[in-house]
Amino acid sequence: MNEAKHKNMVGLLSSIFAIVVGLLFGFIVLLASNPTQAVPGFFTILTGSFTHGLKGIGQVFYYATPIILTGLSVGFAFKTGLFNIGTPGQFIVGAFAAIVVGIRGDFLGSAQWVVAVLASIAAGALWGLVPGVLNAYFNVNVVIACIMMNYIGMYLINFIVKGSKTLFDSLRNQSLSVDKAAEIPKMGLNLLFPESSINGGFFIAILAVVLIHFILNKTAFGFELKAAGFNRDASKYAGMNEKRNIILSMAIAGALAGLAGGLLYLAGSGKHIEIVDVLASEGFTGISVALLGLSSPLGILLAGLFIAYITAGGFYLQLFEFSTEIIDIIVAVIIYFSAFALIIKTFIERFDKKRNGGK
Amino acid sequence: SSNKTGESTSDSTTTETTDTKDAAADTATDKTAQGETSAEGYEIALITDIGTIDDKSFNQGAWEGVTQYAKENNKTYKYYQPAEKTTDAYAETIELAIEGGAGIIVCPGYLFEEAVFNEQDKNPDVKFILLDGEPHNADYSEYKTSENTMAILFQEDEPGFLAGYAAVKEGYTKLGFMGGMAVPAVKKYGYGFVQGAEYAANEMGLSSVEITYNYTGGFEATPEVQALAAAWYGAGTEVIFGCGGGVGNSVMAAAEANSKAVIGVDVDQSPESDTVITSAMKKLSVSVYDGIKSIYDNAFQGGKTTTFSAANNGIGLPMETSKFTTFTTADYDAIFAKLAAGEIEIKNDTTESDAKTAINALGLKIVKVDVVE
Amino acid sequence: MNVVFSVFQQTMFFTIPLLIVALGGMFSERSGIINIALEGIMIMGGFISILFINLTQGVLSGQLQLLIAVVIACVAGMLFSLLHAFASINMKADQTISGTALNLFAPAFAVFFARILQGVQQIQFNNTFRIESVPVLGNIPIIGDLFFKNTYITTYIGILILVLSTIVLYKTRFGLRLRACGEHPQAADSVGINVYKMQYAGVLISGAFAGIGGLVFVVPTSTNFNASVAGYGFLALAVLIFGQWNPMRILFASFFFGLLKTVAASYSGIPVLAALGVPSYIYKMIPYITTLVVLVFTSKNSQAPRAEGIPYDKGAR
Amino acid sequence: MEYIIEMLDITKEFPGIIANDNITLQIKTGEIHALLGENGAGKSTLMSVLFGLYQPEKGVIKVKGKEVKVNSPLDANDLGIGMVHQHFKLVHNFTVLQNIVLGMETVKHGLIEMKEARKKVMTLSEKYNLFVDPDALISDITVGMQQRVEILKMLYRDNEILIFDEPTAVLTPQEIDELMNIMRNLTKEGKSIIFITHKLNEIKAVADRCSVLRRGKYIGTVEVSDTDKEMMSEMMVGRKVNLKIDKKEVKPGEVVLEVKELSVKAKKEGHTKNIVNHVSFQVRKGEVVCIAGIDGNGQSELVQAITGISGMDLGKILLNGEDITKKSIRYKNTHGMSHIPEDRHKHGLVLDYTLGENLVLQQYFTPDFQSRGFLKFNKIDEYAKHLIEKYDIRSGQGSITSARSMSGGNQQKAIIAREIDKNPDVLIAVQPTRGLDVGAIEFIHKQIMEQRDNGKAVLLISLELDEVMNLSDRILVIYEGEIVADLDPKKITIKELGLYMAGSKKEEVKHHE
Ligand SMILES: Nc1ncnc2c1ncn2[C@@H]1O[C@H](COP(=O)(O)OP(=O)(O)OP(=O)(O)O)[C@@H](O)[C@H]1O
Ligand SMILES: Nc1ncnc2c1ncn2[C@@H]1O[C@H](COP(=O)(O)OP(=O)(O)OP(=O)(O)O)[C@@H](O)[C@H]1O
Ligand SMILES: [Mg+2]
Ligand SMILES: [Mg+2]
Repeated sequence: MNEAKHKNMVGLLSSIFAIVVGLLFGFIVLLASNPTQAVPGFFTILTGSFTHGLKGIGQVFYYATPIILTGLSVGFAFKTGLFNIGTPGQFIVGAFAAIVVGIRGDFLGSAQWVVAVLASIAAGALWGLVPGVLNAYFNVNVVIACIMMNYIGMYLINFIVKGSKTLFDSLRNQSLSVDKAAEIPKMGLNLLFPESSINGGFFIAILAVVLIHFILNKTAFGFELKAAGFNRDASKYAGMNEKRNIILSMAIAGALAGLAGGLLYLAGSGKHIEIVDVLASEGFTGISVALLGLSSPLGILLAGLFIAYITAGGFYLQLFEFSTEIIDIIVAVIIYFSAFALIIKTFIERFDKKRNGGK
Repeated sequence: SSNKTGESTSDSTTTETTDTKDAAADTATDKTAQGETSAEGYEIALITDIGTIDDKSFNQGAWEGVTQYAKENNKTYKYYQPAEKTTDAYAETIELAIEGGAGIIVCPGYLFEEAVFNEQDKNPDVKFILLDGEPHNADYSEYKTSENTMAILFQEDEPGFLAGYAAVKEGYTKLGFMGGMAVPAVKKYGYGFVQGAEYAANEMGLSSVEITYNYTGGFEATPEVQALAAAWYGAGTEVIFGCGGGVGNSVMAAAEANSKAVIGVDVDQSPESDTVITSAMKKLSVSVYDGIKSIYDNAFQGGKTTTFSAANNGIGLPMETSKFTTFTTADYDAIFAKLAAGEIEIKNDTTESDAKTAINALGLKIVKVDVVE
Repeated sequence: MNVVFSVFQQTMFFTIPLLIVALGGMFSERSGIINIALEGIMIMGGFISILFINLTQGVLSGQLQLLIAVVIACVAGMLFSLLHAFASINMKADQTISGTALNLFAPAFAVFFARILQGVQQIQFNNTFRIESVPVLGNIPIIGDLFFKNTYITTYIGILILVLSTIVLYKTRFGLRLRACGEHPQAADSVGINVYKMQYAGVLISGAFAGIGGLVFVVPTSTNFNASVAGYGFLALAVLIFGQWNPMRILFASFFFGLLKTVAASYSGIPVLAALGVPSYIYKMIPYITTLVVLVFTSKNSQAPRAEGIPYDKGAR
Repeated sequence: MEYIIEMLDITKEFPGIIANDNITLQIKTGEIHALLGENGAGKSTLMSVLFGLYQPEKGVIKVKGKEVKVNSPLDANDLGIGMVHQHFKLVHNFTVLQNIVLGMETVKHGLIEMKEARKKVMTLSEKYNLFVDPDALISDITVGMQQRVEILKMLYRDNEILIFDEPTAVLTPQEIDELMNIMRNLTKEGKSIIFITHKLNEIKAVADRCSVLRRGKYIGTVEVSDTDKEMMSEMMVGRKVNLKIDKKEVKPGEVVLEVKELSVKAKKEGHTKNIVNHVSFQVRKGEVVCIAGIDGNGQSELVQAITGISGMDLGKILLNGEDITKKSIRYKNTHGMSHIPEDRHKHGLVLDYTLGENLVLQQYFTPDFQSRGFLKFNKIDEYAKHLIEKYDIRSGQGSITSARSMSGGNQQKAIIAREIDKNPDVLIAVQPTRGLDVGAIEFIHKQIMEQRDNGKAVLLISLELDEVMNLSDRILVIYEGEIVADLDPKKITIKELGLYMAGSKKEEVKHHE
């Protein structure tokens, strides 16, 4: 078997293995906590959003949109050798930039949403850029710089929003709603998936997946970034500008997470920036998505959809006597077992051997 | 309550003497806290908002009301959590509850205003009880409470007023107000609190009362809140009104460490810590209980907004568990009667977002409020 | 002076959990295994031990109860960290994967089982552990006020852990071998050291300490546990890196962070600072910004264990 | 009992390869037994089996006639077997003493007790003439000293059977001589030694007998005194090998590379002496200039400064007359400079990239392989195939093999192919044949000479004196960061060169203007 193909095969099989184990584990927990409802409950997890027709499916796409992007952010950085744990910060900063344009940019007319989306990308990029610069020029550990930037971002945004009369809804302790023109157009998706919150943001996320796929796998730029990810010294030796690459990688990763924030807060589903000192969970979910998707853009797309799907299933699970945290448990178990690629690899090798031996 | 788990967790609930007692204890004993099974689903549903079912605030109070009524009358009931904090998600959850068989849906918190506005007419057969808000559309241009919806508001400034009044009457002159997020309910508590203190100081002819005033920005118990409270106590504050879910727990932790006093909020919090001298209560669970009852009794007050205040005995301090030495029940009854009769005017406009400006607008003379931002 | 004392005492409440957890992380990373699951392990340790305190309320109280809780938190953290050890060591998995999984699992598990056990997710506890003033020692001027008043036994456990950690790491056979595994596992293997065993030990110690850290974090600062340690596990990770994997520097880093956090949280009770009128959000951001600035000047030579994060494979060349 | 160690019919497989195929090896008590074989022949694997690092699929190990199970290095140690590994197994931030006692620490009251260990180490060090500073950090000492630490590690464990896996690959001639003496001393003490090396004259110098492996198979054992080098190398590769280089006369042309007053300051605190101190030299077209010196005298830093991998503090670098001091690595790469790096895994290759990708590592952005930002994969593949054929780079799957899975020799060939095929004006080659077998060395030497003969400039940095003497037209000796001699290889002996390198001889270096 071709080596690259072999690797993909192992990856895919271990993801499937992990998902099966995770779901099985979930089922056992359901059985243990409420045997009578375990079977229909489990069935609801598996089919939840499909039983709610097109609306259910639309919701899956809607929930998947931001986590695909934060996953892409983490995964892209992974591919270039950086652990971007700064997605929560980049996400909220992106969201902030989007709502600023969304609230104050009424003069932009019908271009308002486009500018707002672009603003979120720029703000996220800026937030990713900082750890990049600190790492490239001062050797500051990316993980710790990202953690610090998360908190700085969260406090800063809360500070600004709360202090601004034009952004803050003091009756609700959250940001004001964005203008109608700043909401991302439905792009026909509302006809396809009536009553769901899905909107054009999903297309933008897909576009980002395709774009990152091309950058990583088809371009000279991606070639450089990946080289740096695998071996920083060798990339430097080969004349690649490693400092520039680190900074660009983090900026792009930040831009993706920022975009995630922008798309969610411009979705027109009634999401607002709450003035609470808590890091954005969508950012952390991105790590899970990236890991399950093996950091490859296509894998991340599928992983994002899967996690959104099963999370939706968990929502419908409330029709039974279970609390929705079971889904987090299942996802955690899936991520955990996705780390067991070794077993799968040995298994495949043994299988290959047998087959070859049989010939 | 004789159940084993009920006893072990009972500190938070069983010593309560208010009418929420049984319901609260049941919350703790019910295996899944999700209500009882029935073939047709669950008749009474509650949708949680930001916090969880044990947020020591709207969700919990409302849930206690639901549980109590359902248990007493053998109804099925259940709560649902939205997938995220958006209007769409609230609406989706309401629809899920309806799918789950709900005929009555309790929505605790102003965040549901839009969702209920949209859903009430879509589902005319379902009754909605909206707490702390009135249904309106996204840009506030249209308010509408349909016939199947009952909106309940609370006059939080009144229990806040009583707490501030009692504290100063008790002899405290250095007070603290520590709110959670600066949402209207919290603000009203705070405004009432400082005005109550002013009222008492005025009565007593005091020359100065100091209040340190802050919104922590969240409803969680955090070390930061505990540190802040400890610092206030360290700087001389004698009693802090811990006004916002988990915030109170951190304040209590600090009070215990400094042997100082705490005023609880929403429900009687005296079981949670010996430092709680009294609590500014609004009878959330009673309001929900009564609302549900009225539906089953065919006496539903749909299409209207009901306000719970001193006038209808919807707020108050739990004098039975309060640890006052100077401030007597007679004092309390007197001031309560005045409030109920509308003899005291409390300013409670929450539209101003800047805390300093808002407090200045209250026109205090004796009480000096130090707003910490 | 009172302000100084109370700020210092308060600083300890922030410092000690960070210190303990970061020291735990140090053992893991020094053995070659990155442990980003500290947050999750703290939650697990906090959950199980607070649950214990809750269930034994009325039967037990005071220091004995707290000490048993510490042991329970320690064991819970160790057991939970076994999962990370198994994935990283036996399965040679990417260590961020199982770390992330554990971080995700712990709060979900805590909520799920708290609900099953008691209906609600928050676990109440009565704090009967505070020591007003340590007998005799508390009366020493200044020192007594700083270290022996308004304190918890866990503070001393934290200091003890620091001292023991330093000795174990630098003065014992175990420490020497552990460090060798984190720097050059092949070298350790070639002199007959069982690298897998040492790495298990490292991860388990990190689990034990993080578990204790979860409890220590919650006890002084709240009266209930809500399946969260507010990101302190991640901060401990930052403290570990900031402290360059060295116990004394970790102490310094956690104290630095603890102090800044305390000042940020309580500046309004500190007259000098309160008078400045700087908005609280600025104070909230200061610890994080300062850390970044300090790191800019101190990061040139990283002391990270060389082999950390690379699964050790006996057969690899 | 004649044999102290017997390894009988040992078979060890790795996925896809039988590293040891039914090998038998017998070591007599008190002898130095050489183990010879090409790269990848299975020498290290066999020794790892003996040392307990690998478990063989088949075979028996006997020590002093008794069958034993060696499940771990601990068992090996109990049996008196010690090993100096090909890649040193030392912890860089431990002291010499800590490294020696690691795994055998004495403990008192739970704490490590170093006093006695120190005494024992000092005694051993005196007895065998193995000077070390017990408190120096490994990262601060030279490779030669590190090797002494490895030997002391074995002696400290009172091992009787000592395995040296390619100990000389990283040593200077003087150090090699020293090591040979030490080995002889050790056998005098009754110890038995297994000695792995690719250098036949070393075998001639010290070994009593020699066993040869080829492609995992045992070929035979010979008495060294009865055999000559040619025969041994034929046994090893299965064909005749030409070890002599025929060097044509080439007249050096104009200056290609000029280094002026280059200095690199010491990085560590407390050190004041420059690592590279005011170094100046020129390399002309058609000449191979070699910088010879004992490892750690600044040659690595000098090259890294010239190529731009790490910084310099003073001085100027000119390439074809153009000042490139401040230019980027990319600029140098694309303006006539090629660089075969010292560490092929750290700098030379992206091991997770394919062979093809590695072959265009410095050219992927050129119009040949890229247009509008997109890579032309078919062009890359074509080019890779061309190089693979031209330079005989062997790998499992051709251009799509991941570099990681290739053998060391072939990895090195890939780097050389890449660097030479760029057709550089100056080729800077740092230890291009380190750790390679004679076949691979022969090939690489041929490539380097071809460059010179084609009128290119070559700057060679090597620790191998044979290589230095054979290849270079001019030898610059570097000692403590300074060029201390500019020599003509035809006019000096290896011995003399060694003296310069050791710093005991110096000449005024005049610049060729
Ligand atoms: N851990 C391993 N996994 C897979 N293959 C291995 C492993 N170790 C060695 N090999 C393979 O086994 C063969 C023998 O390798 P070994 O290191 O013993 O060779 P050697 O004779 O010591 O070579 P050198 O002269 O390069 O040191 C080689 O083909 C090598 O690639
Ligand atoms: N660790 C490994 N895993 C998989 N395959 C390997 C590994 N090491 C070596 N190989 C494969 O085994 C084959 C033989 O490798 P080996 O090291 O024996 O090369 P060699 O023929 O000795 O060449 P050289 O003289 O360049 O060292 C190579 O084709 C290589 O691709
Ligand atoms: Mg080889
Ligand atoms: Mg070898």
